[in-house]
Amino acid sequence: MGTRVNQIGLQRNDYKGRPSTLCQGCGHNSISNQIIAVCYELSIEPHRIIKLSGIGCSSKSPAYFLGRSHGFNALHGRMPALATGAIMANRDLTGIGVSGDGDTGSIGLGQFKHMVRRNVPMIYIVENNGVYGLTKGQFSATADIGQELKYAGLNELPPIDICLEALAADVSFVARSFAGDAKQVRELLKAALSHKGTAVLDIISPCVTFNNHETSTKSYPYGKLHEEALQDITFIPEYDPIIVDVHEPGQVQAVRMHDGSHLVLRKLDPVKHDPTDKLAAFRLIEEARIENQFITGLIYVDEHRPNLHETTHLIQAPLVHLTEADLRPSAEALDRVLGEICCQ
Amino acid sequence: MGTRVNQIGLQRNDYKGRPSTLCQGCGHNSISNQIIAVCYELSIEPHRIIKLSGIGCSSKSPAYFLGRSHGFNALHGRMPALATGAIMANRDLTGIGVSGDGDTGSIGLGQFKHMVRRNVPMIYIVENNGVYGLTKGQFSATADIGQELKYAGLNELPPIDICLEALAADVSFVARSFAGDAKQVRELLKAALSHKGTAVLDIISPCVTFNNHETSTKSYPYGKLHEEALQDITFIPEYDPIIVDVHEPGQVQAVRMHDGSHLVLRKLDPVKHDPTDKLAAFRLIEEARIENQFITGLIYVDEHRPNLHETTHLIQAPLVHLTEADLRPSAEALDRVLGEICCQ
Amino acid sequence: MSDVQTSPLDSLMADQEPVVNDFQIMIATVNGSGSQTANSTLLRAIFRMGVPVSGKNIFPSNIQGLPTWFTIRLSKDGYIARREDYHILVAMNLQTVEEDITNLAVGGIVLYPEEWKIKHKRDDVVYYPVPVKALVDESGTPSSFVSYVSNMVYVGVLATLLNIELEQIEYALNFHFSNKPKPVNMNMALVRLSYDWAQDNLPKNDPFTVERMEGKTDGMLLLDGNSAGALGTAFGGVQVVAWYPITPSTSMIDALRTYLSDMRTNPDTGEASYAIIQAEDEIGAIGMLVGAGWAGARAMTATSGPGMSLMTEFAGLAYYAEVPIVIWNVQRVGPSTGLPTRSSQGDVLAAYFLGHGDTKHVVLLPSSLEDAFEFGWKSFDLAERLQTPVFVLSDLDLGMNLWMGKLFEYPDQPMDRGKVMTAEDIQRAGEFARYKDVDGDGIPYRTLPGTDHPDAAYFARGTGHDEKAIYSERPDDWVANIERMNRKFDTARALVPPPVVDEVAGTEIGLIAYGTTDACIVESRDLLREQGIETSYLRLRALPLSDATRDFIRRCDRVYVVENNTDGQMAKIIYMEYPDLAPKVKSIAYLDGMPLAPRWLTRAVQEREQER
Amino acid sequence: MSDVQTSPLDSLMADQEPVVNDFQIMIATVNGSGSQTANSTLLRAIFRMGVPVSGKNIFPSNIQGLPTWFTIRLSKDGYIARREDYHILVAMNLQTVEEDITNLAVGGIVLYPEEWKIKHKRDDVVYYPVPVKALVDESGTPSSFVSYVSNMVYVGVLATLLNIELEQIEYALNFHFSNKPKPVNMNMALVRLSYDWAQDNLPKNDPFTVERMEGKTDGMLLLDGNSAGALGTAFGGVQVVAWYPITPSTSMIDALRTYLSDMRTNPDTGEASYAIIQAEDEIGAIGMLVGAGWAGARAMTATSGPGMSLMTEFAGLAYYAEVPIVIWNVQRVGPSTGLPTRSSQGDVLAAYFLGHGDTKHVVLLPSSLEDAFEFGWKSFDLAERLQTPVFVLSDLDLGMNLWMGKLFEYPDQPMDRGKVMTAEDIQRAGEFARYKDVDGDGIPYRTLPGTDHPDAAYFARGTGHDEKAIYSERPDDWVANIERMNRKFDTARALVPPPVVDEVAGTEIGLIAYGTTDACIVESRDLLREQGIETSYLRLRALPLSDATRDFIRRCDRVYVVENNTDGQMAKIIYMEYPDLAPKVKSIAYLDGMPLAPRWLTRAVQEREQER
Ligand SMILES: Cc1ncc(C[n+]2csc(CCOP(=O)(O)OP(=O)(O)O)c2C)c(N)n1
Ligand SMILES: Cc1ncc(C[n+]2csc(CCOP(=O)(O)OP(=O)(O)O)c2C)c(N)n1
Ligand code: SF4
Ligand code: SF4
Ligand SMILES: [Mg+2]
Ligand SMILES: [Mg+2]
Repeated sequence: MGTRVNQIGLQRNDYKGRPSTLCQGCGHNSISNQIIAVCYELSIEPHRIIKLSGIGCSSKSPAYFLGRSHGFNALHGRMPALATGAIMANRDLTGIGVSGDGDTGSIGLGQFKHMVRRNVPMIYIVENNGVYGLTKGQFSATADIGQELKYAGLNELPPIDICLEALAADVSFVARSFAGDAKQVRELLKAALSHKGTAVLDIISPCVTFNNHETSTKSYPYGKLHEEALQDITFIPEYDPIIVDVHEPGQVQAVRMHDGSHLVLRKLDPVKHDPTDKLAAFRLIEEARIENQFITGLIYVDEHRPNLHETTHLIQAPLVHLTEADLRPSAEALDRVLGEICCQ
Repeated sequence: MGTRVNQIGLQRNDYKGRPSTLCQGCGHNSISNQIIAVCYELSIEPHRIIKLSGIGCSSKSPAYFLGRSHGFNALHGRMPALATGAIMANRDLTGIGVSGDGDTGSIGLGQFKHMVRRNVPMIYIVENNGVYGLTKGQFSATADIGQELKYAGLNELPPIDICLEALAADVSFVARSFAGDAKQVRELLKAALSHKGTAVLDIISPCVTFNNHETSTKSYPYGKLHEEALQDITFIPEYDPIIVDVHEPGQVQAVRMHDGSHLVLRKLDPVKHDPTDKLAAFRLIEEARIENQFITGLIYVDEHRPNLHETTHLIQAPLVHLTEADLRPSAEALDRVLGEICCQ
Repeated sequence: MSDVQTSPLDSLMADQEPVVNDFQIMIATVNGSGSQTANSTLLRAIFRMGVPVSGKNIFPSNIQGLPTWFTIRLSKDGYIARREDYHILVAMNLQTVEEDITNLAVGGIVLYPEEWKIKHKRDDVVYYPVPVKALVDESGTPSSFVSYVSNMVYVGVLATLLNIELEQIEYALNFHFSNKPKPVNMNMALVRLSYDWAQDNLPKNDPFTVERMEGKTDGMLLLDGNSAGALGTAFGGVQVVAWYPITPSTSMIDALRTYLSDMRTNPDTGEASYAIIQAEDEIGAIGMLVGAGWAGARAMTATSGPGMSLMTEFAGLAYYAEVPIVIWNVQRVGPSTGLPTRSSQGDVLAAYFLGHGDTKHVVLLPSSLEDAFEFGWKSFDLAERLQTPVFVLSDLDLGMNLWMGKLFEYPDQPMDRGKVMTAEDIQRAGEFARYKDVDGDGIPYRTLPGTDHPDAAYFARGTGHDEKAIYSERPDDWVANIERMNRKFDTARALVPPPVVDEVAGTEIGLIAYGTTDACIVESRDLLREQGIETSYLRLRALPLSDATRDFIRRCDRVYVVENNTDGQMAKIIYMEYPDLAPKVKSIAYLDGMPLAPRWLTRAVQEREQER
Repeated sequence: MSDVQTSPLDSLMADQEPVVNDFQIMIATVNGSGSQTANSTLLRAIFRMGVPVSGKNIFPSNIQGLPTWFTIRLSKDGYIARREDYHILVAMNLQTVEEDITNLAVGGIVLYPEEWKIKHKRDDVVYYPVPVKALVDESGTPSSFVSYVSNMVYVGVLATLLNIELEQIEYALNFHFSNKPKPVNMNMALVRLSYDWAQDNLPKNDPFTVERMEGKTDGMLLLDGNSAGALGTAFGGVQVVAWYPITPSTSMIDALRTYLSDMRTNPDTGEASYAIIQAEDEIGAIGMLVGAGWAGARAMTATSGPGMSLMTEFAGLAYYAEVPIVIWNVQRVGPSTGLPTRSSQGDVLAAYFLGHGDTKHVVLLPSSLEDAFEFGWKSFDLAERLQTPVFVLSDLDLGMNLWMGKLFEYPDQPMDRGKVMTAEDIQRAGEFARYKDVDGDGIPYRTLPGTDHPDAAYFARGTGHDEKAIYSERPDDWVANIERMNRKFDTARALVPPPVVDEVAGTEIGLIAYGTTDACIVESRDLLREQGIETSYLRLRALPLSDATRDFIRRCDRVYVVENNTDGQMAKIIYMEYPDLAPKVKSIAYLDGMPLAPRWLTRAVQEREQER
C-alpha cells in the first residue's frame, strides 16, 4: 500500500513547509500544523494559496507550511496592504495571512482595521501571545492589564481586543480560538476558507519562551534559587506545546500555561449564540472581558457584506490573466482621446 | 465702561487667533468659536494651553483660536504621538488637539487608538465631516455608506465610527456633538477640560464645500441647468454656518445640510443613559447606527482609569521644569556605575 | 528672482509700436471664485489662433478666500518657460491689487472693477476700469448663476482690447463644457456683452495685441502633465492603482480614473479591468502596489514629498525583494509639508536613495507632456523588465499647469512583462531559482503566484536570502545577491531612457538639466547666445546615469547643472557617480517655489562665467 | 573575505613554540542554549589577567535552535578588530561542527563532546573530546539546572588548557551574578570539576596559552556599546524616551531603563524624573520625541534601519520646524529587513538625507565605548544648541558586542540647553520672532510652551513660514528661511565633534574612516607599515564635514575612504561636499555582515596601491 493521498493526489507532506525554526512548544507551530492538516484534508491546490505575513515569530511561520504555495514575508505590521494588492491583482488566489499581536495590534492596527473595513477576501490569522516574541519579550498591545513578564515588568495598560477591533471595523467574519485546541482551530479554518470576505481568526498562541512571570513562584519547577538569578537570558528551555482536552460548546475551561498561570476559555455554544447578531457579539466580548475569560468560537459572521472585489466592481477574470489586448487600449482609442483634447 | 474682561483680566479678543482662512460657513469655524468662548469663560490662562493638530482644514483651525497659546501643526494623522510627547514633557499643560476625520479615521487611526489606550491627558477633537476637505472632497473613512459626492462618486464602504473606536480602545471620556449646536459643544468642552485622561470629542462639522451631492436635485437651488455643467470646480459658494435650534435631551432632531440632505441627531438624555456603563455605550452606538442616527452628548466616562502620567509613575513636577541638578546624575554616580562595570 | 524686469515697453509707450504675441497676462483673483473657466478659455482661444502659449496657476494651499494668480504667456517664438514680468494685469482681487500693480511692467495695462478705489496710481501704466457689476446685471443672468459667470466679463473685455477672436472663445467654452449648449450660451452672452461694451467705451491706449499665426502650434495640444501622465499610464495597461490624496498629485489619479472608466470598463456590466483603491495612507498605498506587483500586476501610485517619505520602508522592501511597482512623485516644495502648492525638483536625492542600507532606485525625469505620456507606459516596461520600483519625478509645474505639447505617439513597443516563468517554462528549464542570475544581466526570473507547478513557489522576503529565496545569513549569500543586484543596476543604466543631447561644436560650456527646467534652459540658451555665450545641452531623462552623460561631461570644459531645488541635488549625484569629473561640474540651483525663469538663469550663467 | 587565513601556526605545530595571548577562541553553540554566561565569563576572566580581549557574538535572527558563534580574541598588542581566523574551537553545535572544523586554522584545537562522531577528521588540528555529559552528571547538579550550567564544562576545560586563572573565573561569575552565592557556587563547582578532569586527563598537545600581562588594560572596562550609549544618555539628563523594539537597538533602551531607574527614580515614592514610553511603532516613537523636544525636554530614541525608514516624514518635520531630538540608529545590514543580527554602516546616506525636499541632518559617528558615552550626552547639547534632530549612527558590532574601553569621563561642560527665551527675556528684548536670525549664526531663539508672556506663543509647523512662524507662501520668505537654515548647518560644521587626525609626515596616503571600522584601521595601518606603506588617518566623528577634513584631503596625494557598507556611502558624501577634491578620493567599501577585518583591508589597500 502506497502513502495516503488526498483527492487531488497529494500527500500530507506536500503541504509541509521548511523545518520550523521557532521554539520547541511554541503555539505558532501548532497553528501551522492545523493549516497543513486542513489544506490537505480539503484537497486544496497549493498553487491557489498565497501566504502573507508581517514580521515576528508568528510571521515567520508561513515558511513552515505549504511549501508549494507562493508567500510574502512583508514588513512589520504592513501585511494587510500587501495582501490587499495581491488579492486584487489575482482574485483566484486564496490568501492566508499570518500575523502576530504586535504586528496587528501595535504597529499594524490601522492597516488591520482598514483591511477589515474593505472586506478584503482572505483569512487573517493573528497568532496572539500578548508579547513580542522575536524581539524577546516586550509587551504587545494585547497583553493583559496587570500582567508581569520576566523581561518587560508590569503591564499597566488595557489590552486591545482583536475581535472587538474587527467588529468595530465592520468585519464580516471573526472568531477566536486557542492554538492548543486543534479541533476548533481546524473547524474555524474550514469555515474561514469558505467565507467570501475577510475572515479574522484571533488564535491565542502561547509564547512559551517569553510569556513567563518573573514573580510567580508557582511558575517554575526550580523554586526560589532559580528565580533569584540562575537564568541566563540566552537560555531558552524546551517545552511541550500546550494542548486542551476535548472542550465542549458552552463549556468553560481553564488551561494551564507553562508558567503555571491559567487562561480561561469559554467555548461559544452555537445553539445559544447567534453569530449573525452584531450587538450580541459586542455584548459577549465585553462581558467576557469583565469576567476575565476568552470567548472561543465563531463570534460574528455576515455573509452578505460585499467584499472588495464587489465594491470595486472588478471583472470576474483575475486581473493578472488579462493580456496586452485587454490591457492596452488601441491606437484608435488614443486617437479618440487626443482628438478630444487637441483643439487644433 | 471699559471692555469686558474675565477673572484673569483678559478680553475675549485675547483668546482669538489669526483670521480664519477656511471657507465661509465651514463647521470648523464654529468649533473654534466655542473653544474661544469656553476658554474665555473659564478664565483659562492661554499660556497653559497647547494646541495640537494634524493636517487638513480642521487641523489648520488651531491657528484661528487662542493666539496666545503655543501650538504645533504636525503631520497628517500623527498628532497623537506629538501630543503625547509634549504632554509627558510638561504635565502642567492642557492639550487641545484638533483633528479631522481623515486625519484620525484614515491615516491616523492607529495612533489615535494607541493614544486613547494610553489615556494621554488631553482633549482630542475630531472635526468630522466625512470628507477630505483640504484635498478637495475625497471620502474619508467616516463617510456614510451609500453617500454620493460631487467629486468622489459613491461610497460603498461602511464608516469608521470614531466614538466606537475610542470605546474599543478603552477610552475614559467620549462624547459626540454637532458643530452647529454651540451650547452642547461648549458644555462638552467644559466637561472635557476637567477630565484627567483622554477626552475624545467627535464633533460633526459639515464641509459646506465638498460634502455636496451631485445627483440630488433637492440640493441646489439652481435646478437642472446648474447641475448639468455650469459648475466650475474652482468656484466655491459662500454659505452660512448650519445652526441647530434648542435641542433638548432625549430629543431626535433632523438638521438640514446645505445640499438639502438631513442629518439625524439624537441627544442623549442623562437621566436615561448612564455614561459609566460601557456595555450601554456600545449598545447605544450600535443601535443608533442601525437607525441611521447620531447620538450626541456624553456617551461614556470613566474617571478612574489611570492616565499616562500615572502609569509611567511620573513625578509631579513637569519634566521640563527640572534643572541640570535634577537631570544629570553626579560625578559620584558615574564613579559608582563605573566601579560596578569596571572589573579591574 | 522676483525683482521686476525693465521691459522693452518703456519706449513702446511713446510711439505705440504694437507688441504682438509677445507678452504676459496676469489674472489675479480670489481662491474659490471660480476663475478657472475664464482663464483656460482665454488661454485656449489664443492658442487656437496659432499663438504659442503657456499658462501657470499660482494658487494657495486653501479652498476659499486667499489670493490666486494665473499667468498666460504669449510667445511668438514658442518659449513656454515662466516669465517673471507681466504686461496685462486683470486685477480681480482687492487684497492684492496694490502689490499686483506695483509689479506690473512699465507700459503695462490694468483691468479692474470700476467701483474700486486704487490708492497709489502709477503714471507709467494704463488703467482700464471695467463696470463688472453693471455688465453682469445687464446680462440678465439668473442670480444663482452670477458668481459662476461673472469672470466672463474680463474675457470679453480682453477680447476687444487684444483682438482675440470671439469664435475661438466660443470654441474654447464649448471645449470646456463638452459642447453643452446652456452653459456655453450663458457664458458666451456675457462675453459678447462685455466685448461690445469695450468696443464702444474703452479707447485703446496700449500696444498689446494678439495676431493669428501659422505653423507654430500645428498638431499640438494643450494639457496638464498629470493628465498626460495618466493617459500614458492607461496606455501602459495599468492593472492596480492604490493612492492617497495629496496635492499636487491628486489630479493625476482623477484623470486616470476618467480615462480608465472610459477605456477599460465594460459599458454593459460596469465591470472594470483595473482596480483603483484609495488607501488609508501612503504606507497602505505602496503596500498594495508591492502586493499587486508581486502577484504580477502593473501597479502604480501618485504622491508627493510627504507621501514618498512615508513610503520609505516599503520602497526598500520592493527594491530588495525585487518587485516591480511605479511611483509618481509630483514634486512640491519641501522640506516637510513645505509649500503644498508650489513646484520644485527637491526630491531627487530622496527618491534615488529611498530606503536605508544601500538602497537605490531607477528614476525617470519627465520634462514635457510627451515625456509624461511616454513614461506613463514605459515606466511599467522598465519596472517589470528590471523587477524593481521605478520612480517618476514630475513636479507641480508640469503636473498641474497647462502646457503645449506634440500629439502623443502610441507606444512603439509591445508591453514588456519581463522575465516571468510559466509552469511550462519551469518544466522546460528543469529548475527555478528566484534570485539566480541566469542571463548574466543581474535580472533573475520570477514566477507569479498561482503558477501550477510544484517548483514554482518561492517565499518573497525583505531578509537575506540565497538564490532560491531561502532565508540565509551567510556572508557569501549576502554578497553574491547584492553583487547581482548591482549588476542589475548597471543593466538599468543601458535600459532607461537616454539623455537628449544638443551638442554645439566649438563651445566649452555644457549645461545639464532635467524635468521642467528644460523650458527655461531652451530659452536661456538663446539669450546666452545673444550675449555671445554658446552652450551645449544635455537633458537627463533618467537615473541611474548612463555613459552618455559621463562622455558629455568629459567633452566639455565646464558643466553647469541647473535645477529647481536648494541643494543642487543632481549635481551631487553627478559628483558621486563621476568623482573624477567632479571638479568641472558646477551647480546652479535655486528654489523659491516658482519655476526657474530664463532671464534669471541667463544672468546666473553669465555671472559664473565672469567669475572664472 | 571569509576565506581562511594561512596562519603562523603552520610552523608552530612542529616545534610547539608557545603562542601567548595572541589567538582567537571560537565557541559554536545553539541559539537559546544559554552560552552567554560561559562566554562572557571566559572573556572577563582573561581580561582580568590583563590581556587585551574583544568578544563578538554572531547570532541568528531567531530565538531557539539555530547556530550561534562567539569569538574571543586575545591580542597582546591590544588589537580589538575582528580576526577572521580562529585557533581554538569549542564545538558545541552538532549542526555546524563539520564546517566549523573546516575553517579552523592549521594547528588549531577542537574541544567537542566526546559522544559525537566527527566524520572528516583533519590531521593538521588537535582534537580534545570532552565528556560533557559525564561531568555534568558527576557534578550532582539538580536536574532542573543542568541545562543552565552545562556550558561551564568548556569553561573549566579551557581554563586548564590555556592556563586561565580560576580566581578570575570566579570573579567573573560573581560579576555576572551580582555576587549572588548560589548560582556562582553551582556554576563554579562544575568549572572546578571540569578543570580538574582536564588537568588529569587531557595531555596538552598545542601551543596556546594565556599569560598574565601588565599595563595593557589598566583602568579599562569591558562593556557593550549600547550600554555605554545608554549611560551617556543618562548623564545627558534625558527626559523623554520613546521607542519601539528592534534588533540591535533594543538592549540600549533596556540598559537605559536600568540606569535611569537606578539614578533617576525617587526610591521612596517610586516616581521617575523621566518618561520611557514604548510606542506602537517608530512613527509614534519619533512623533513623541518631536512633541517632547518642542515642549523643551531632552528626548531620544534608539532604533535600526527599518525603524529609521519609518521615521522619515517626522525627521523632515523636526528638521524644518527646528525641533531638537536625538535618534540613535544601531545599524544592521540592509536594504530592507536585511540581516537583523549582522552589523553594517549602511545607513549613512539615509540618515544624512532623511526626508524629502533638501533635508539634511547632523550625524554623530561613534567608534568606541568612549564615543558612545560621550555622544550619549553631547548629542543633546548639539540638538538643543542647533535646534535640530541629531542622529547617532552606531552599529550592531559596537552596540551588542563586548569592547574594552577607557573609563568614561564625566561631562566636561554643563548642559547646553540652547537659545531658549523666558518671559523675562522677551520682556527685555521687547520682541520674540521664532525664526529670526538674531545672532547671525542661523540659529533662532525659541520659547517653550507654558511661557507666561503674551508674545511668547508661536505656532510650529512643517509648512512655509516667515520669521514670526506665520504661514507664508511668499517666495522671499521661503528663501530667507532656507538660507538661514543653511547658515545654521554651516554653524553645525564647527560645533560637531571634529575628526581625529593622525598625520604621518612624509606619507602621501590618507585613510578616512568612521565608526567601528576604526579598530580595523588601527591594526591595518600597522600591517601596512610592515609592508612599507605608511598612512595618515582621519577618523570622522560627525557630519556635516568640517574644514579639517577638507584640509586633510588637500594635504594627501590620495585618500582611501574605508567603510562597512556596499556603496561607499561616506565616500559619496565627500564627493558631494568637495567635488574639487573628488578625484583623489577612492572608496574601499565592503559588506557581508561581518565587521571589516584588518588583513582584508591591508590587502585591499595594497591592491589599490599596486593598481596605480
Ligand atoms: C519597522 C520595524 N520595527 C521593529 C521591528 C522589530 N520587530 C520584529 S518582530 C517584532 C515584534 C513581533 O511581535 P508579534 O507580532 O507579536 O510576533 P511574535 O514574535 O510574538 O509572534 C518587532 C518589534 C521590525 N522588524 N520592523
Ligand atoms: C502624508 C500626507 N499625505 C497626504 C496629505 C494630503 N492631505 C492634506 S489634508 C488631507 C485630508 C484631510 O482630511 P480631514 O482630516 O478629514 O480634514 P478636513 O480637511 O476634512 O478638515 C490630506 C489627504 C498630507 N498632507 N500628508
Ligand atoms: S519566542 Fe515565543 S513566539 Fe517566538 S518562537 Fe519562541 S515561543 Fe514562539
Ligand atoms: S473645504 Fe470644507 S472643511 Fe475645508 S474649509 Fe472649506 S468647508 Fe471647511
Ligand atoms: Mg506576539
Ligand atoms: Mg474631513
